[in-house]
Amino acid sequence: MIAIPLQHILIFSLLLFAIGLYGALVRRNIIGILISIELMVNASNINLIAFSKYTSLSPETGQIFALFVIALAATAAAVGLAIVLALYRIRKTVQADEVHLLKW
Amino acid sequence: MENIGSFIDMIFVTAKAWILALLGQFLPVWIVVLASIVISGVAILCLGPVIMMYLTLLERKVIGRIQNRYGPNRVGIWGLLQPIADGIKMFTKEDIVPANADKLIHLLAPIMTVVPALMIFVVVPFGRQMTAADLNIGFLYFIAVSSITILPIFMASWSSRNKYSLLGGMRTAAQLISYEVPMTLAAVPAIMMSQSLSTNTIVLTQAGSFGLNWFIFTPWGIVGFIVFFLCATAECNRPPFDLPEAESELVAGFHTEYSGMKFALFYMAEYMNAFTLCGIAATLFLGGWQGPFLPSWVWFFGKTLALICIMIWFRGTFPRFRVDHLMAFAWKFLLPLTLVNILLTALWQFTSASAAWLFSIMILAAMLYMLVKLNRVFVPEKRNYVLAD
Amino acid sequence: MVTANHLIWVPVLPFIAFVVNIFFGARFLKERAAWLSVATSTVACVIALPICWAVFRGAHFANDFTWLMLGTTPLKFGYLMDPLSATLLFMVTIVGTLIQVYATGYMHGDPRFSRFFAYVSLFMSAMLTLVISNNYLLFFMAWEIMGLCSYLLIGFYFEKDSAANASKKAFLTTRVGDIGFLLGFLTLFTAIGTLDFAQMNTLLAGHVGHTALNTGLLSMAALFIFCGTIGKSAQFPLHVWLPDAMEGPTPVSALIHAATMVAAGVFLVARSFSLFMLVPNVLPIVTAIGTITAFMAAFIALTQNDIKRVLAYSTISQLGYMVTAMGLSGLGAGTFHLITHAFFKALLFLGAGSVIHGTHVQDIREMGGLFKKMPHTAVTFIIASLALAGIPPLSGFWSKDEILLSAFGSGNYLVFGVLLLTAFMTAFYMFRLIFLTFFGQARNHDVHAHESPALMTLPLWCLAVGSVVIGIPGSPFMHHWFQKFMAEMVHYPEYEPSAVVMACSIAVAVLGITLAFVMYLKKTTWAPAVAKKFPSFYRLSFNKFYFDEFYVTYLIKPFHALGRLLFGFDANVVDGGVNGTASVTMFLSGVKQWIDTYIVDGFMNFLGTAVYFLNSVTKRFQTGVVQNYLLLAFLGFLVFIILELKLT
Amino acid sequence: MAAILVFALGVVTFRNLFHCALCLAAALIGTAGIYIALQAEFLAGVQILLYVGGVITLVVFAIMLTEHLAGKTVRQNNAQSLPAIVGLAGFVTALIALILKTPWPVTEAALKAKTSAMGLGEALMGTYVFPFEVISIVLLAALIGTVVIAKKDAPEERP
Repeated sequence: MIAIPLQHILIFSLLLFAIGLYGALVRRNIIGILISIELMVNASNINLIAFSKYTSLSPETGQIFALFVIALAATAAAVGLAIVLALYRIRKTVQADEVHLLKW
Repeated sequence: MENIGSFIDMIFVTAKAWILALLGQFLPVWIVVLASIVISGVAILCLGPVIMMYLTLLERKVIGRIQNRYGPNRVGIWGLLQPIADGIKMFTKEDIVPANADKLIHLLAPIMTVVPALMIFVVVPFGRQMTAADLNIGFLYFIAVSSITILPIFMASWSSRNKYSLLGGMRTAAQLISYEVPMTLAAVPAIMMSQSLSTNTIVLTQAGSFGLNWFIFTPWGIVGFIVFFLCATAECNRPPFDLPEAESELVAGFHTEYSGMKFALFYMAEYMNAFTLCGIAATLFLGGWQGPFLPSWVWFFGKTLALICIMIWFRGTFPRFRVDHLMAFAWKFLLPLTLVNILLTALWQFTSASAAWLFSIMILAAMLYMLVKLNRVFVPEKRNYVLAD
Repeated sequence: MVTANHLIWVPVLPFIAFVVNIFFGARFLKERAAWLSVATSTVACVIALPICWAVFRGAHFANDFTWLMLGTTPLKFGYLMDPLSATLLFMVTIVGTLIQVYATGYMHGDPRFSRFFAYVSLFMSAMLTLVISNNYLLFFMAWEIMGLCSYLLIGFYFEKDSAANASKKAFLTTRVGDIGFLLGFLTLFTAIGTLDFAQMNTLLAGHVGHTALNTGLLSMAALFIFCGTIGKSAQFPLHVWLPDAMEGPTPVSALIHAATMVAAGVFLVARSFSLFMLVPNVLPIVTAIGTITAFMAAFIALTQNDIKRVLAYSTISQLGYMVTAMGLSGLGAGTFHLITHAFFKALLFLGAGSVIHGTHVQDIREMGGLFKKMPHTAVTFIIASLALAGIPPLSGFWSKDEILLSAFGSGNYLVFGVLLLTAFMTAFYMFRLIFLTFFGQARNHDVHAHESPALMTLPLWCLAVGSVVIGIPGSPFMHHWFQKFMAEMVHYPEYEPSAVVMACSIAVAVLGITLAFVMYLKKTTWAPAVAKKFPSFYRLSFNKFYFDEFYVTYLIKPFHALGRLLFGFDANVVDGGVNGTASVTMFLSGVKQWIDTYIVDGFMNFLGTAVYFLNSVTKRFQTGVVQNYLLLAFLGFLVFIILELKLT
Repeated sequence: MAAILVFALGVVTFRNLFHCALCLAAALIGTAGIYIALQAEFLAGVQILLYVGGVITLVVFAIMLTEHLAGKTVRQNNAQSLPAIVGLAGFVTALIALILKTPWPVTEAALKAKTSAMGLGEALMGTYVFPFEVISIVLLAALIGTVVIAKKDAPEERP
């Protein structure tokens, strides 16, 4: 009754993940990085649900973990943005490559 | 006699069924299904604007009475055609777009505002068997969709490059996020008791005994209802929670830069949200369309309009909050109260009635006392305001 | 309707009051703390009385749950409502509530008001637990908590050194007895394998006569348990703490050190009565201790001048009475006296407290002629004293008469005589106290006495009524109903009431009163004359038989000496060794330092420079830009994936 | 799906961060649609509620607080986009190959299995109660931490 075969969903989520990763790699703005990370998280969520839907007898399992992931992603976003704000307050910048104190 | 009553009760349903039957005579099934969807959709799409128009009229009338005026009474008898006139005016007005605004988003925002407001109508049970789509996650759907309404406001406030709009957007974000939490939590007891997220089931569980089974007639019910209603008032940015569009502080908040039909769309969305929120409040706690004697949809609209009148009455009565008070109220008062309320509901579920009443009243009293004690607003002797440079 | 299941609330309610007061009292409740405590104990009383009544009507409740398993034998906690505990419950709830009401007036305006009531509530809950407990362990826990409360409350005015010391003294002294008690019931457990009172009674009742049980062990257990009694209810060698305990606030003295806690010791004996009945050779010891205590305390009380100390010694001597009664296997008599004594002694203490509250002095030589100034206090005080002196038909007469009777009937004429003498002295010193305090003319004119508020006099009157009527159930009017009631629980010998005994006791009481009247109102010159006439006796009594001095000389001094000795050893020998080692170490470390600086450090510095050169190369990778790291990590991961795919 | 991908690309390529955020919102809503297609309605609801309602709002918030209104466009990408693209290409190809190669144990029974919000709740309170508790603690910690970090002069910043 489900039209989409599993492989398509997997590939789709893979692409989504790749795009997110690309964003996380090349974005200069820290907020941009966070956004991209949210994308990646979503991709993984799709996988969780898809697998639990297609292969497991109790689809709750995957959904619950997707639920946890969503919650944690929200948390991460909140904390990360708070950190970004603090950073902005101190350094007046949100560009990731302008914050490189952690080198020699 | 009662079959007439039932006929009036089911009049819309029967009408739809009749139309479908008619189509079924000479059309394939899938078209009939499509048609049923279309009919419901069209019904809602008409309902929304009409409701909005007459709510504006109602509000202006009631506010007028509160302020000892007549309100609109020139166009048509009792000014009944006033909304039409307004509509025409809105359409014919010039649509101004700021010079360096973010054109696309500035255009999208008003449209995007109306969409969720209309989408919510889907799960509102207008009467017996009159829920457009009885989703089994109806309430969650409602919360989710109404949470989307933040986005267009953001778009509006951001795209029209204007500091008042931006401030309005900020405030909206803070306020909506803050008040979503207690609103959801305040609705949880009703869901717990009816053990379903479907709005229809929630209404059905409150059936019987001349409306005494409405959730509002229980301690947790009354608390939940009050909190939910307050949060609803805040959610659709109505006074006394109308900081996002506080005339006296930010010109008109996030829709400062809008005019003509776009502005009208924002207005429409706001009123439709007010309607749906009141409808959901009635559904959750006032037993939705349940009620003796009268047809179900009359009951529903009666309750909803009553709630809306209370909202208007708020607007006529209360002064506006200060931002920090607003936040403190949400996070320090409503949130703990709702949490305790949920515990209370569990208690209610698992204890005998009399004891439950006793405990609930005691706990609630204690909680309110503590909250009021702890929320005493600290007023320093001398405030010195630092001017922004 | 109250049922036995509500009994559990009786101790719990005061405990709630304790928790609330101790945590929120100082901050939020302040003066309202008192009302919380009073309310809880009142409710406890209301719950308890119907149950007691049911028990008096012959009912019998017991309920328990397994707390833990000792090997195979379960250790059950629960409550046991038999005649004994019912009586005690009745007494404790009523007296406790009244005293707390009194205390709200007495402690008014005290900086640590709420804390006081927190402690009192804790004590109440402990005492009630002890009363209704059904096994030794629970009993012992409550017992210890009471000890703690007594410590806290005696030292309530801990700014005063005397109070602090007194509390320490009380705690340590009773501790001696408590250890005995602990050993006692552990021994009992090894002997009969249960700690449950009811089981113990049945078990032992079965074995009266033939000795299937190890009597030696049992008698040892009985002795140890009796140590507990000696400590808690201030019997002969360990009585020294009670007089000093009077440093605490007066309601505390009334509640803890007159009515309830000290009586707990006697209650303990009554609880283990079947045990004492079983082992033959312990009861004489009990009797002896009791009699000695009674006599000695009364003798000391003759010459004390502090109003509360007199009462304290009188308490000790009355406790001696009870213990004697127990020793003479007069369970009914002992318990009966315990109840009556609780009422009138609490009344006496409250009266004394009211006097102190009104005059702000405690030395009776400074009082006098207070009768007109504080009539309520005086009248109630006199009623209580008559009861204590044993004037019929007041309660004290009946109970004391019972004890004398059991002494007379069991044929211990020596004990009987001593007790009579004690009764005489009791009457004498009580009325010496009264005449010096309330009659005659005021000796110290800067004492401006005034009557206490109604909040304090009301409990006085309630207790006065109590101490008048409470004796009736044990009197011939009700055909010694009380004794029979007790006998239902554990059987013990009863004696026919004899007119001789009654006559003797009345006679000595009247004699004592008249003598006091003569010596302290009419011929005031006699008292010093007597003191001169028998200086040795006088000094002996005035210095309390030199008990404290004795303990100081033979227990505390040696400990101090030992401490000094050890300290000297420590200072000279040990420290000497330590210092020697230290100096040697110093020298060695000098050598080591040289090696460190020139060899080890040299090497280290060399390494450091080498590493520095190296890292000046490697640090290029550390750009500090997070995303570079991310990229590197990702590429590495990619490499792994590729390899993996190649391998499969 | 394609739309979602387009929006996702928008997320990573747009210069104006606000547009990125909006694209993200669109992508997330689309994902919710996919959840519905996978018969995880509850999760779809939660997705919209939490992401679009919460996270996006926060993000936009941060953007508004940090960006300058007049959208002066700074260079948004750093130097390593080329290696990233190359690596990602390899990554994607490899994994697609892997996905297509693997025989997935798709069972009809699994496809038949239905889920309901109630079942979800029972599982959450039953089997998975411990992770649930852990998550709650983490959330609490995050809440406090966020408030502490952002305390200075942005008191509205809340998760």
